[in-house]
Amino acid sequence: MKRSLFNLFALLAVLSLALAACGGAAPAPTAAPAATTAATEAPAAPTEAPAVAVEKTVTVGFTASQTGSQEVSSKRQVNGFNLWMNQVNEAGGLTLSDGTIVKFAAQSYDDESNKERVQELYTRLITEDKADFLISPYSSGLTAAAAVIAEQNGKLMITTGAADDDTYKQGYTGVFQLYTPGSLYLTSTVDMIKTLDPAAKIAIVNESDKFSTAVVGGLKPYAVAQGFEVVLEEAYASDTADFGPIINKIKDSGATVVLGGGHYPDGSTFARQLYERKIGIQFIGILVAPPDSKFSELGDAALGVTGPSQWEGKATHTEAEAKGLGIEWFGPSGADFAAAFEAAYGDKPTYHAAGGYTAGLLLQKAILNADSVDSEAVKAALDAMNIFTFYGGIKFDTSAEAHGLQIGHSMVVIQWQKNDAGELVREVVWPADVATKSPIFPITAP
Amino acid sequence: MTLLLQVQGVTKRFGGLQALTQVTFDLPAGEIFGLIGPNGAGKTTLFNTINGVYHPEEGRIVFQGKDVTKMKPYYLAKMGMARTHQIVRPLNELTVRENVMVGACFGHENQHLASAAKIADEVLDFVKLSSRADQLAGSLNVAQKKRLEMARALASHPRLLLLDEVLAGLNPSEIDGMIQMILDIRTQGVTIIMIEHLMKAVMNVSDRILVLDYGEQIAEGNPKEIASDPKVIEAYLGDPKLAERLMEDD
Amino acid sequence: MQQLNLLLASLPDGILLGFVYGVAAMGLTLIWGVMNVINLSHGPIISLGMFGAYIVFIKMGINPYLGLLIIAPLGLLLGVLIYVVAVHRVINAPHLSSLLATFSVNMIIIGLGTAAFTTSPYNVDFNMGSVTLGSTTLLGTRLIAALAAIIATGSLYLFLYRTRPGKYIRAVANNRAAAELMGIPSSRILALSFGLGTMLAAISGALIATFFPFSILSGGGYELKSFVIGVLGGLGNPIGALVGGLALGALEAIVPAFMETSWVPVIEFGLFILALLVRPNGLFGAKE
Amino acid sequence: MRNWQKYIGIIIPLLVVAGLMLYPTVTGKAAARETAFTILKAIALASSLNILLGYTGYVSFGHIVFFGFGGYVGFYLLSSQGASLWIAILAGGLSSGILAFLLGKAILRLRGAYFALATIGVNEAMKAFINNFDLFGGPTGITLNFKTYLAYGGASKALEMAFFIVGGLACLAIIMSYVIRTSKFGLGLLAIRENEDAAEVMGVIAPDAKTWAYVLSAIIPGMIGVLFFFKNGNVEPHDAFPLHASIELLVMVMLGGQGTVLGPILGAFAYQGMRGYLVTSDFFKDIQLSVSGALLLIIVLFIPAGAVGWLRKRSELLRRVLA
Repeated sequence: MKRSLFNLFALLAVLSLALAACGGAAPAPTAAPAATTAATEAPAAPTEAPAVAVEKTVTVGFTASQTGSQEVSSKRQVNGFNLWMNQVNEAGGLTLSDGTIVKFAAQSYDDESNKERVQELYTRLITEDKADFLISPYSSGLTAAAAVIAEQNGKLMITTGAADDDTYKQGYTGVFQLYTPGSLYLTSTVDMIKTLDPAAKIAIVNESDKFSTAVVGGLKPYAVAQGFEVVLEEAYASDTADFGPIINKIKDSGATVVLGGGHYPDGSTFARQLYERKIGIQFIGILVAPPDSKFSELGDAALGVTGPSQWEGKATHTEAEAKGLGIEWFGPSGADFAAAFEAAYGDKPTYHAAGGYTAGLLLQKAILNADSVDSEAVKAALDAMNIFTFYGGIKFDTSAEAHGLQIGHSMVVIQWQKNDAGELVREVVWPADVATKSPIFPITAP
Repeated sequence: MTLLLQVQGVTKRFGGLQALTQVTFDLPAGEIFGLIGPNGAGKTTLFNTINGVYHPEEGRIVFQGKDVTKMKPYYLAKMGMARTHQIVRPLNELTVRENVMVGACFGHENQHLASAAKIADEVLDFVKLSSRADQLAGSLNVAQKKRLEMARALASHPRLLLLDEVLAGLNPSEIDGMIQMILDIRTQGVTIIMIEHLMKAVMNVSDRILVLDYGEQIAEGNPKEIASDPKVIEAYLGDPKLAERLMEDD
Repeated sequence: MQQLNLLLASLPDGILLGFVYGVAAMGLTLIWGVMNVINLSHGPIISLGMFGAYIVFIKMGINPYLGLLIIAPLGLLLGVLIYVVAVHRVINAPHLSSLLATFSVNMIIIGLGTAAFTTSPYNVDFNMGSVTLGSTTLLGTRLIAALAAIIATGSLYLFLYRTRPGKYIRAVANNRAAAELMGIPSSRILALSFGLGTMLAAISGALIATFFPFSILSGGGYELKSFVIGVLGGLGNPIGALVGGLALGALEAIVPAFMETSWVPVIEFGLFILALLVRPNGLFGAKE
Repeated sequence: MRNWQKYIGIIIPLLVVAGLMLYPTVTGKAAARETAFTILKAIALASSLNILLGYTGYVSFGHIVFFGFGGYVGFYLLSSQGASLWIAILAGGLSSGILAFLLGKAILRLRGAYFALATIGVNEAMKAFINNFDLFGGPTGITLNFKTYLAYGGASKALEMAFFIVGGLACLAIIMSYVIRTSKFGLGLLAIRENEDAAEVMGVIAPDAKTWAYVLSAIIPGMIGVLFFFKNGNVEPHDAFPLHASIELLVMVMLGGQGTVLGPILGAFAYQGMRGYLVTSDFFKDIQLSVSGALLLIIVLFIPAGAVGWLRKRSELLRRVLA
């Protein structure tokens, strides 16, 4: 009898331990590289500061995908953001009109590219880490999950690396998109085709997922409105490896232009097989994959393939461009950004990195415009925002139906071409005023 | 006397193998009916056909006046047919009592859990397994598992009990105990068909006996008739082991 | 008429691919047939075969087809290792145990593979030219892969039917207890069979890598296809696996001619369930 | 004495859930609430799976199909048809139950590994189908308009409510699990698990019992699906039918001990705790999947009965106490 009671106590003890373990198993914050230390070690406050300089540290929270499918792009985005933050803090922070000095600290966690985790961690960022502003995770899916939490808690969130339109059409008021929305991804490509061959026959072949479907949803009506004939519309499953049957269909449809794709793996496979099958396509425009440097691994198959890019180092936007448009210019030049990035990370910045950096830059500008770190004031400043940076224009839709949707930014089109040394390089071919090379067209003789 | 079970011209094939050919017999209520034959004669197949595990290609099986030829085993169990298996099938991870309760709950009488537990305890007492009631069935030895099979079948309070070699592998005192148990069961009004290799036991216990050889029914009658049937003797001479046992028994 | 054209163009290609699917499925089905274990580490092993091709070709500069001679024995060894460490103890346990044991091997390989290669795609840029016949273009890499698949199948067949260890394997598959009574060392034979199964997976991975990009996660898709093929061809039947592979390859070519390509998996898995229900031993398998 | 022993098998699990629900409320930490939500969801799903896996002995590798399908149906009604959350949750449970009933009639005829394979096929077929099914948004999925939360007192109130509902559903799953475990129906399921042929001979109508077990194990996952998508605000096909989540559920049930009421709860707890630790630990972060795999392998090889099963084997009292 005694023994059995003892057993029972032992069991209860084990259970309560388990309970305690659960409480303790909460994730430890992953250190934001150098950021916080830089903030505290930064030398004295700026000289022009008034006598009563109040220093205020603003916490910016976000999750990064250190593991899982979004790992590579997410890392670039976070590096971009951290570069911005270090620069601002090293320069002594921002000074508001009342003399307050604003510095930034980042708080971030690994979201494992997992939605459930994203929601858990954003809640933690808001309620426990008391983040003042939020940056989105990388990818539309994760951002959609994070946006719900931000909105539910009334926090401002600047999204980057999240192109899908849908998130901004759900009645949110505090979520602001930096990327050109998905539905406009390929419209500039259509404009370009119009100058090359107004009689082109277009085949739209896309991955059957949220982002690519949104792109196609915008592409098809636009192409038709521009007077093109869409001869094939075909969606394929995300893990498709064999595009043979699809390519046969394209050939059969008599298309001269192929637009579509989805993400890197399927997009690069599609491009490679289009090349191998030699079906005489004159123009190929593919999402996501071509702007990635890895795309050159395809060798000759990459030659002539185009893709839309949020930003290209080679065709970075300039102050002169802003002046021409009559829009306020803000931030460093593209060359300065690229140099700083390369110095910090030993790598040329991609558009993911530029997006991360610009997210910070946008926050900086909004705080300055609002002359306050109060959420409501910053939100009003974002609503009124209309600036030009090296990344391009930034302006938000403020209608109730699509609040926060990016409407000021346009994409460039890149094409893989060979330089004089015969190496594959990414050239900007559209819009014409920023183009570094004229497009190769047709890529194969009709 | 009413007929509890009628087996009419039952034929069962497995691919090219003729396992049962035109087996026919009637079983009045209250009898102990012996089923013998050399190894592979189709005895267990006949059991499986009677209780619905197999369905015959030809023939009919009538139980309590109802054609049950195409019926599934669980419906037959609910109508009052219970059986044991030659190779025991204990529900290893359940206790002995729970094993027996399954028979009471789902068999002929559809008892509730509480009454099933009561029946289980009675039956376990009867088969002398009471002291093991809370053990897991997997921990029993073979003889105990055989008694457990029996207990599960009895707990359903069946009309007809099919016993498949319940004596095999038991020692002489265990055999005596089991035979006594079978006779006791009959006094409770349960009709029994038993497959058995031990001739002495079958001859002593059975009212009538049916002999199968290669799926064919070669003889049917009371023990005395069977013992002197030339076809039976011939069949058994084909199996030296059984012939030996016959000698030993007489 | 248009559909017919599409079919004529796509079918040969699908069938060539089917040979490689068949080899992958053969690995799965061999292990199933011999020891009743569904190997859930099949997919990652296919991925390892892909990276094997990548390493021998890109890093060591060896022709990927010659590289098979290195990859195959490594696949065999890996399989024997997996068997000894993870499978042997649960070989007689309920199915759940062996499923979870091989699944944990799956997690281990994917975890290490992700740490080593990340999850981004790799390419073995190996071009063998192409042959154009009428409306269809046959890629050299696929032709050779199909040939390699036929050789692998033939060798397996010869091994199983003409050599002593092969006969032992069939004996163990048929009735392990009886085989043990006859003095066949069943543990060693089981380990060998598992090794052969993973070897076939690795070979198929290496062949696929010559024409499709891959990551450490790519094997998962081919594992699912192997299940489908195994069920179509009859689990435990190597020749059935090859026939099932061809059927699946053909199906993937036929379906897009009639509907949107995104319907392919719906048809594939629908057929899979149907096949399981109608003929659990396979549409082409022997009736038990 | 005997009386409380009889009920302790349900009291301990309910205490665990109550503790989980109180913890964030007492500490007032919203992030702890998120962690607790994940664990409660895992408890509800694992306990439901246990009805099929632990009691009936059928290994389902695709149980998440009920979470996804029920969730999709309910979420569709909620977002596109203006149904209330309650109606949507009920509809989610109901539609999963119906799906299980129809599926069960077909695939529960298969035994062992064939059944496991079929469940994988069902999950993949369903995912591919939903991806092509325009009513449910096809590949784009469904996103909930933020205004919907207003009906529940605004977003943060809605989230809080979702937390209490998931706790309620976890309790419901545990009570269901316990009632089945101690009922006549449950005895029949256990008999099927141990030896289906013997059970049939003893009069257990196995095809019906299995189908109902399948249906009962599908209802709560369907309801959880609706709730989870409601909380997330959106759903896409690949979020709704992740095959690996099915296998994680199996691992949880196995870890804690299949066929017991408490096992899946401890398993869900331990698994989520372990994952939470590994993915955030600097040392294990990069190879966390491998470490999880190695731990799982050790458990499968050496403690196949799971923690509760292992404890039950140690003592008579524990066997009576730990249902």
